[in-house]
Amino acid sequence: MKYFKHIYQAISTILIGMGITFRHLFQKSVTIQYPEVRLQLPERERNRIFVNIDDCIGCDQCARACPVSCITIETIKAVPGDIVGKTGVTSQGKKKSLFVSKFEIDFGKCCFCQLCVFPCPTECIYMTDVFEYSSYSRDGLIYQFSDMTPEMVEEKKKKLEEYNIEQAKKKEAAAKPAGKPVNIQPPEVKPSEGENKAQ
Amino acid sequence: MTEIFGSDLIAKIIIPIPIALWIALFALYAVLAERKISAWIQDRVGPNRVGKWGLLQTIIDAIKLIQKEFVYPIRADKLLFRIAPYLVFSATFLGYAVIPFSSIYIGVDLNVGLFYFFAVTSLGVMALLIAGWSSNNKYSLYGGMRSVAQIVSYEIPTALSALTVVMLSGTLQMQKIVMQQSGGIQNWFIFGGPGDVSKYLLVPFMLVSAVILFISTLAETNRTPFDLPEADSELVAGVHLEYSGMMFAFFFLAEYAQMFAVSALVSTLFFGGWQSPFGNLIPFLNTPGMQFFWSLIKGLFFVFVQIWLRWTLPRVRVDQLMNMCWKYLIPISLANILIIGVYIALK
Amino acid sequence: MDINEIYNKLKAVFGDDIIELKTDKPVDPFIIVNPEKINAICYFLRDEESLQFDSLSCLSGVDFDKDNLASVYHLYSYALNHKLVIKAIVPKEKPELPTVSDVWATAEWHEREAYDMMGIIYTGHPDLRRILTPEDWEGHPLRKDYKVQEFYNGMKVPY
Amino acid sequence: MSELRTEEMVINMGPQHPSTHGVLRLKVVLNGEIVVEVKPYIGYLHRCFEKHCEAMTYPQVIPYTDRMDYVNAMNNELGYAIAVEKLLGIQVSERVEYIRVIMAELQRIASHLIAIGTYGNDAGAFTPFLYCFIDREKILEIFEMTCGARLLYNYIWVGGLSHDIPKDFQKKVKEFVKYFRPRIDQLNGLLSYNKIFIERTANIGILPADVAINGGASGPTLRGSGVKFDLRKNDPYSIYHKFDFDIPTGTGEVGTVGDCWDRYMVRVREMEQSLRIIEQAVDNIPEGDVFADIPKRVKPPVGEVYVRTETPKGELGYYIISDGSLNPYRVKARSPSFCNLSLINQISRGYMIADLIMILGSFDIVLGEIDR
Repeated sequence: MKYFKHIYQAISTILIGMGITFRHLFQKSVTIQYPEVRLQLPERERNRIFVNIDDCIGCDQCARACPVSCITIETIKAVPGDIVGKTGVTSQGKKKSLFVSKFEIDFGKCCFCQLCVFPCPTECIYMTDVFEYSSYSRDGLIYQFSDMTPEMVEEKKKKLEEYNIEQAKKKEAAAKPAGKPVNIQPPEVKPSEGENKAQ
Repeated sequence: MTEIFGSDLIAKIIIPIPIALWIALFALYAVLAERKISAWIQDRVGPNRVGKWGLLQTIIDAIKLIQKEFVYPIRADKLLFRIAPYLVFSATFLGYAVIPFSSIYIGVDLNVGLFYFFAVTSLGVMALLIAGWSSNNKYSLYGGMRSVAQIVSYEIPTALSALTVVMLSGTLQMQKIVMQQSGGIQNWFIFGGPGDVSKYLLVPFMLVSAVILFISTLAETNRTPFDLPEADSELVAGVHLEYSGMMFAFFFLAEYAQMFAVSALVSTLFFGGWQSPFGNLIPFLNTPGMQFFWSLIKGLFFVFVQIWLRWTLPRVRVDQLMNMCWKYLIPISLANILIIGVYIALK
Repeated sequence: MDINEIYNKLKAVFGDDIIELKTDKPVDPFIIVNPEKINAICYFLRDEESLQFDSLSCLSGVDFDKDNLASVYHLYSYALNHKLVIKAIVPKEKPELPTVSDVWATAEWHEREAYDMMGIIYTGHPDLRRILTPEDWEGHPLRKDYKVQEFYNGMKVPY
Repeated sequence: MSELRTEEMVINMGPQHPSTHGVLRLKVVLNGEIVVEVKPYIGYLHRCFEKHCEAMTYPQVIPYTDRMDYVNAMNNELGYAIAVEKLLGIQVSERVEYIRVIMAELQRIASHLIAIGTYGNDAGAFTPFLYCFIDREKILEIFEMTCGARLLYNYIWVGGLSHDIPKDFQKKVKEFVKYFRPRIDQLNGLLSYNKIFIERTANIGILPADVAINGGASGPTLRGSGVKFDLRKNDPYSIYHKFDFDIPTGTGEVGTVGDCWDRYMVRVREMEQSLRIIEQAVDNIPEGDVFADIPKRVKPPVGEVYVRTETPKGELGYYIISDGSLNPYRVKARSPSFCNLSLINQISRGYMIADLIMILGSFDIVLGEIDR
């Protein structure tokens, strides 16, 4: 009896399966013809990072938050009187006192965790919905966001050096009578509010 | 045929050409059909980039395969490795000789046609074993060994279930078997063949017979759920593992060619071959030209069922495959033969 | 069962081999035991009717301090639904202690991992090989004083 | 005539093999088609998770936990977050807990869908695999909408969440629940109760309950052996005690208790239970701020904690030792797949090579988690 039960089970379950697949023959496909048809990506999409360098104050918080160290930032202090960027302030009116001579993100390393976005005090680093940026070489994935040319970097470095020497001389001169050091004002960075920030 | 071409020799040369063309065309589009049907079953679109609806896809694939270099595994038996794919294909191609496509078109109408078909198609097993062994790969060897066990075992239920038809028709000649089923759908052997009303008693048994024949030919073509020689989740690709380029394409071609061959066999034996289902009610449908249409459409239907099954079912295990053959298919088909024998004796 | 009861019970049976019960740390109190007796203690913990620690949740190697390594056993009893943490501390010069893989089969791979990562040698282990790093790797990576080898099979390691 | 000399054949299955679910290498000793011994070699995907953690701050570890069991990132994060919160002594708000539970359960379904789909694929049925992926896609869409990522979320943070849920989140989740119920029935018809599938999995790879417990099996592998144990019920974390759900166990419905089919079926039934939890949770998300409890600096006191959570694969434990600095002193992840895989040699002896694939598949291992 078990013998015939097996046969019955085999045939019936196979027919059930065939019925299910037959129904699917006429169902609309779920495939999206990708290059032609594109999905509407949600606004929170986390893909390639973009840095709005005009707003960047060079505080290095994003680089420190990055778990894979894919962000490299180098800065040069601005000498008093020098204007950083076009206006010298961010779009929120924060004063910029550092030239960002290098702001590189290596997307070959980036893990798209968004940890760099939250601590940014000026919200200048954010994730976009651009996901098509493959490259033939790994160097092609290193993005330079700084808008300074090497000449400008050289110039600013020189300026700073000269200023430093000048300051040192002044300090030396001043130290003799008063002993009061003259500090270069460190960049004003407010403590991070980013961690609490939602999009 | 000799009358048409004037010479026996020329006829013998010319007759296989349409079959070869048909195989090539069929294999190209069966691959596409397989991919399309599987895509539809799985709610996908399938190939649609090369040509309209992807119609040129397999042609492009074939061109790619032709261009590829032959890669021989180190320490493979080069000669055997090389000839195996062609042997597989020729075994299948030889089977086509006795498949009646129309009342006027059959390769050779042998008086032992059915027997010849079984004999020749099972030659393919040798080639699979050669392929598996000569690849010098453990997975391939397993695949080869499995395919031998499988195909040799499944020869028996194939032959036994075909025997029911032979008993009723009294001939092994393919063309004659088809001729006997003339006169409409009720005379097909699935409905007991020609005869008086008592033949309808046979319908359930002939149905069982047809199903067994279908299952066991499915196993002989090594398709899911019986694709153990190439079981891709265990043996990676089994016998095909080391093959690339055109040699792989020949295995592929042979598989698809055999799919149609066995489908044509099932339709010839049980579903009237090239006979129109309407008999002589509509004479136009029974002209030699339309007979091609019927034989192809019936064959293609069973090819579709094979594809459909493949994308529905999981694969059986090797011992279950044997169990199924020896414990289920063979006893049932033997019982079937007995019943039909009793019926014939009583009549 | 409360950790104190377990501690007293163990103390009664094994005496000085049960070294210390620590509950002052935030969360998870643990018992420090003599590493040489770990196998016997584990057998007792598993087979004692009132304890029945039938499973080893986790076995971790820890770089305990400058001179010591620790093997930490997180036990759980499916039967009685209670937990226990025991630690066995071994010196770095001779980081050897008996295996518990005969008590809980799962310990076999965990001990291999601890050996691989920390260099703790479990005597009596049936198959103490490296498990995650290649077999010819040098050093035990999770030790705090681990230095990455310069070359591995001709490949430069710190890329 | 002298006796025929036979010898056992050694097959290296993997690291590149379609059915080892990643870069696992099995050295299989075979006698014909019969498995004599299986020796797993792991470590091909070792990415030094534990060593990395020692150089990271606590929040920075979370993206790394995502990459352990990469099809189940939410549950990995959840376990880690709970562990660090326990070290810090933070109690997160109700709203956060509810969202976490919904996310974890959705992820459980997604992970089980992969397990089931690939299991069908191992058996040779490719179609269920793609059906499962169609369903999984819907879950990933919800995740993408919520946190912007599809696979590795970095969503559950220590003390809170990275984003609040979007406006139509609840609607989408309810739609999914409604859509998914019939799909389970379809899956059962197509695969679970298919005779060939049952033949392939029933009475194969039987794992008795005592061996499972002693061998450290957990999750569906343990429950498949008939042990009614689920950390969500038996050792509740987060707010699982508030929800009403059953623990499906293997019953030996078509074979023996603890066979591959039972392990498979536990997963299918668990998906239904997850749907139940989601249904209960999604309407009751309280109002609140999901960022309120996020500490500015995660600097736990000296101490250690072992927290285990029930991931789709089983018991995921984090053993975290803090030395009072910003970086953890030691993070050990007790991964369920690691322990489950160590049982394979014990239970696959004497079966055929095709069964070995089915046994391996029924454990639902993810190599990212085994090798870490």
